[in-house]
Amino acid sequence: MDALTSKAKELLTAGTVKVVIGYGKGTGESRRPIFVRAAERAGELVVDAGCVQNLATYLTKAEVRALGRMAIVAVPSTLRSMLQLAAEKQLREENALALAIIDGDIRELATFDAIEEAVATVPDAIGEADQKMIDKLTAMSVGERRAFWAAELGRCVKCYACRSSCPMCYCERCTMDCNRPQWIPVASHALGNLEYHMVRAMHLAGRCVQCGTCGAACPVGIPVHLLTFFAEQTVRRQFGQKGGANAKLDYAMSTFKPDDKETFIR
Amino acid sequence: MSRVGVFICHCGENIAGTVDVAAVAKAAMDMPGVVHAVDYKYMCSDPGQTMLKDAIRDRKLDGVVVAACSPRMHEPTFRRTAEEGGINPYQCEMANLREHCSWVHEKGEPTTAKAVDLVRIQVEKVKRNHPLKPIRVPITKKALVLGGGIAGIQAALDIANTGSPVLLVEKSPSIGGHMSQLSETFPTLDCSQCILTPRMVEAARHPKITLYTYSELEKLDGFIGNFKATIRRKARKIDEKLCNGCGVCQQKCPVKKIPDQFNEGLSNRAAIYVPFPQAVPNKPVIDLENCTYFKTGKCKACEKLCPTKAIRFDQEDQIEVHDVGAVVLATGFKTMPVSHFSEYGYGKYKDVIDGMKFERLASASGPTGGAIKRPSDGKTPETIVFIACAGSRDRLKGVPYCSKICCMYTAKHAMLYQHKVHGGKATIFYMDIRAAGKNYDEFVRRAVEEDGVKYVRGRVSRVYEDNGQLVVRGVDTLLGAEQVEIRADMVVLATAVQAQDGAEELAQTLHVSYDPYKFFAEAHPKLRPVETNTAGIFLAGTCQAPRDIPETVAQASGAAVKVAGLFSQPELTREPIIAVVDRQPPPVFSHCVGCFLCKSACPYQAIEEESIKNRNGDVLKVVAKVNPGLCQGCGTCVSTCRTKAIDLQGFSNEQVFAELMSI
Amino acid sequence: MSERYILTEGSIGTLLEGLVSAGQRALGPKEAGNRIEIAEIKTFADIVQNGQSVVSAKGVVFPKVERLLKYRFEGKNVALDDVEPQAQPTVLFGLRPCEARAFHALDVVFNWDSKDKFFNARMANTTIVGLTCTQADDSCFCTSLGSRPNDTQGSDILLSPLKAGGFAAEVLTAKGKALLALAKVALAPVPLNAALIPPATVAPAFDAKALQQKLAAKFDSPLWAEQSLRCLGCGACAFVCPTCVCFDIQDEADTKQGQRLRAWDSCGMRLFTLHASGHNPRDKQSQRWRQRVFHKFSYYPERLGTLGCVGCGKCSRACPVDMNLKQHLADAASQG
Amino acid sequence: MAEQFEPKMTAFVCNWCTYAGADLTGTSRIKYQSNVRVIRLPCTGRIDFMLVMKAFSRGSDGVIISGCHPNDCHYTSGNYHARRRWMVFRDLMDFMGIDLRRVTFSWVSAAEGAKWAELVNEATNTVRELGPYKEVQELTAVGID
Repeated sequence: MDALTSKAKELLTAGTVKVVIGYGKGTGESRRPIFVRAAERAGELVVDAGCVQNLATYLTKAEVRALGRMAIVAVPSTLRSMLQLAAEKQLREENALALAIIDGDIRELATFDAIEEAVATVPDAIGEADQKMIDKLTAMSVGERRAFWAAELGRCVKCYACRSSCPMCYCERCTMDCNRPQWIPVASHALGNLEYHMVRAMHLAGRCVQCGTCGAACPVGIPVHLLTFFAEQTVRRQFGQKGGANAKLDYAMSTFKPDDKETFIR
Repeated sequence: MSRVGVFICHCGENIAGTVDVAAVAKAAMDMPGVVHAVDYKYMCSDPGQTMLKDAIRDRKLDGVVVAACSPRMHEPTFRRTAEEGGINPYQCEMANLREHCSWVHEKGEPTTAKAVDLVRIQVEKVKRNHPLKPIRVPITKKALVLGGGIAGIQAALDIANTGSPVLLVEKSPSIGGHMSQLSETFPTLDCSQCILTPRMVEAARHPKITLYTYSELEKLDGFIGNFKATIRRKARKIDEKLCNGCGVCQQKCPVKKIPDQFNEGLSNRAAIYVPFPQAVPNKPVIDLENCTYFKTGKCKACEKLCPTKAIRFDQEDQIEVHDVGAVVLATGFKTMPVSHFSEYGYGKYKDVIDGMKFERLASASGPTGGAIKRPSDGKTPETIVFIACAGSRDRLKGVPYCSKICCMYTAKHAMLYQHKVHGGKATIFYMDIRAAGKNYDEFVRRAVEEDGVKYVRGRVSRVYEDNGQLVVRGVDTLLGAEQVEIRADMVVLATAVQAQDGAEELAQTLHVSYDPYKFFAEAHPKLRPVETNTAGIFLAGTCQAPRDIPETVAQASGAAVKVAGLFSQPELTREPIIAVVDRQPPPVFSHCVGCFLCKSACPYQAIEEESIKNRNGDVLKVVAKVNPGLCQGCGTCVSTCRTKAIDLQGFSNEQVFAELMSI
Repeated sequence: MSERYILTEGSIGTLLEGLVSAGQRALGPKEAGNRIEIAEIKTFADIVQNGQSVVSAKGVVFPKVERLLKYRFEGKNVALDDVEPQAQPTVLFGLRPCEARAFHALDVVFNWDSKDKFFNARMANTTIVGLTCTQADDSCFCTSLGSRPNDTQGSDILLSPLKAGGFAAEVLTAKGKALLALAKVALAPVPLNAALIPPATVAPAFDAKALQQKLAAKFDSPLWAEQSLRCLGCGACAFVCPTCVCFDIQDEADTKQGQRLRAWDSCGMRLFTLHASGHNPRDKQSQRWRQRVFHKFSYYPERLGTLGCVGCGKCSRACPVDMNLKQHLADAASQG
Repeated sequence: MAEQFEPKMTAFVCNWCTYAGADLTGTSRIKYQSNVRVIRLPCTGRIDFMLVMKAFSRGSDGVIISGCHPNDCHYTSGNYHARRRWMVFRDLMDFMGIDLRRVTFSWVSAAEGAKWAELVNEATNTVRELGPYKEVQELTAVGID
């Protein structure tokens, strides 16, 4: 019986938590989120290379919250999400503890301080392929970039899988859902898609933990995560603040320095 | 469907001369929701406003667009009119056809087309306006006056005499300001201190005035009627209650060779000193840079000899926070640093001095007891040259503006010289003589006609020394631009008036705007000369622009009346242009998701947390709430809010979108 | 017994050329990166013969966004500009039989009370060439719905691969016959002894009829909450689904003009049933998941005489959290 | 010869500095091109980044955004927050293929009437050179027709 299973058993039996949010066997070889509420089912939990999705999304779901205190099997990005959610007053220590998967072994992190420590030690750079793609795009001419995104976003059907799977998209009413005024066209024509992804990227700038779950969720394979990654990176580059670093709010887009340096304001 | 009325103002020819107002009215009539559109010569005139009121009544209008001048000019006027007409004042918007259209574009079709667009934009906006109620906030009926010169003293006295308490803050050890340094004053030649000192004493004794000298404003929070002023009371290192101002300490202080600022360095003072004999309060302060004890840890002579044991070496600065309802800025001016005038030999030649030095020389309380003696050797100068506009009206090296007082005080200086030095020869180099003011020109004439002061119209190119004597080389433009050289015993520069050091920083602390020369900006050059564009902060004296004593006093009284007017209201009604976090019926309660990212975006700490509870008192949701007293309506929170739960009244998302959609 | 001809890869090529020169376009399952898309087919090689496209071919007759009308503001009046449906003559070539069947489920809705002019115009101009599946995956469950990998329903022609190469083209409708004519070559009938590559075997996971009966008693079952706990409430399933018909009507306007659009919507989304008051009759994800299941497997058969699902499994493959419909339905059917 | 293209310019300005500055342009009778339509907001802090996109998608060929110089914000720091927003949004627009030559950011104080005229003229000329911004204006039709 592996470390995670026994840990989950222990927590559930002791009643420390009411549910363990983790990964289980899915269709074929895939992994899917599961919610273990009884010690005897802890065996269904799986830890392997297939466990990449950021489950933090479930920490703010009413249905899951209703189950009681949560333990969540956490990859590094999940930990960063927990800190950002804490900073945004969406998660309290009594709500959830983390069962962090950090280089192979399982560590129980019950406080935000502990999570901050753990996060500080784990590199949070984005994947090489993604970085390459961003560099490639930034090297393009603006016209080429427009063409690239026109083609990619042309496939978007506004299913909002990206939004729904994003741990930071917990708003009960998204800008997309505002209709007085109608901020963003509901229809998934080119403008509606462009504006939707633009708003999403801006709203994640300074908050994105760079898990890439949004891109992975897209059924038609649009690399939407590159947009939030880029927005987050421009924040980090210019202001030295980043999403998911600590449980105290340090949101780049609602703070400022009088000597913020820019070159374009005349 | 709304019933909007559009009123296009000709503003005489100002708008109608460039924009086809009839065409605009016709186009407006075609806009959805518009039921009434007219053009008229002067909408702001009585008949114009009556026309507006009648239309609201007769055509049952629920919204009004006045297409005229800038809303910054007349929005309040027309909102009041709309209210008198029977609708909510905030159902009235203005389209800026003058400043933003007719005055800046050529006559023609595109300009009229723009005018139509500007009207359409406001029509679409006003259709989405909601009736708003002014916000009422209490007023702290206590004024803060910054600066203890004649302006500050006058303002403080006038406010105090209306019965409201005043906190008068002066950064130097005594009130009195520049005026206390002056000898006589034009155009009456009465002694400056003789008229000032009684005012200083009155201010100090006034039961409603609290005097904080040697103190500075650190920070100002809050808003009109409700400011919080943080003041640093610098340590004088003496106990003011015990000190009786006997002056023993000054006499006994071993350090004596410190240039005396009050006498412009023409005499010396001790390290513990009272700036001048008539100082108010008449209590010394220890100058930390020069005090032996603070430099070496030894001496303490003053402490030993003080009869009342008032010396306190361990005294610390004190920070106090005061609630005040209004602020009067009277921080005064400085004269242009003379280092500026190398070609006039300033600093090089002891006997080239500036006007303030001359004032001290001429002053009965000055280092020479009023006798005109030149600094180098104390000799009485037989010829003296005054150079007007030293820095003023000099785009290249100085300041482009006129310092306003120099013409008069230079005439006064020359006159005083002639009175004090019989047979002396005074020459004044000038550009123009600006003697506008009651009895001013007469005064200048007296200088010329009765006292024989010689006026040379021309600039001085150079002042140099020729075997121990100053030579002033200039040009006399009235004698066919011929060069003149005058050998003088003394030269006096009428240096330009400049904004006080630190004026810019202060303006930023107070959020008042300032002009390119760092003089504080009035809210309107003609109609609101003593207000700043920050409500509750007023201006008096030379911190706003160069001016003489009578004007300064008049403006100070003006500012005082503004403060008194503010304090005369039971409470303050503020524009309801503030942010609001939406509230919804259950189960939503509010679209706010409670992330509170808006909190750090708010410059006024106006965003609070509100717990929404059910009957049993358990918290269902914690959401943001805007404190209407603190919110100033900048709307920064609004554009930070992802759920669009915050909106700004008067500039709501719906209104702004409507404007955009009509472009 | 319908006619069956041999279509070689070559004759499919000429057929494709023929229909293009006849002013039609051919769309079909085509490789796009690591996905299959319904896209323009130019040559036989373009056609992917097995595996499912991510998004269904539904868009050909029911686009993700469709303009219903345009209007202009002329002074205080509104001028309507009627929009004619853009029904470009289209051949869906090599479509999976399950997708071919799906058009019927759309048809019954778009012609249920009022007749939808846009859908019908597009449908009339669409010819469907089905292609028998010889492979299937864990998400396929057509056989549980009384269908099969070589079902002819919905196709105008059904192609089935022959062991000897080429395809047996079974002509099922006049439309199909007309299309085949465009091949401009004499087509040989399929000899009776010609052997077909056997269709994929898809083991039935449940019985749709039985399920429908079960559901009647399962409205309040905890099962739905159990299954939907991980559901994120996005619309991926509905937007890739070949039978989902829900749409939203949106006006986009400024002060000069506007257009009225019909755009895909999904009952899986919270906003779908949200009232202006803030009340939401389907406030919980479990209620929305139940609605999805009941609508397709209970209300459709009851009210429209057909299932609202064809068992293609696209929803399961598209789901970011692996909501496997086949598995969840099997559980529902097997539970007491 | 074909008629010269006249761009639609939309300006979002704050009430206290740039709007007042533009008023001063008028009071000083400084002439500038009439293409611009000004939307007045209390502060640059109020300018939601999406308004810029909206302006384009609603037919603007160029957008001007202007407010108080750093330190001079009537609301003390609205313009600092705005500046950060622009620093990120501008990068993102560029990354997504929006032509930044069509967006002009500036600080125009209440005393800079001349600067406002200059700014509007320069921005308008630049955009006139670039021509209509079809790429964005026509997006509502892409994916439908």
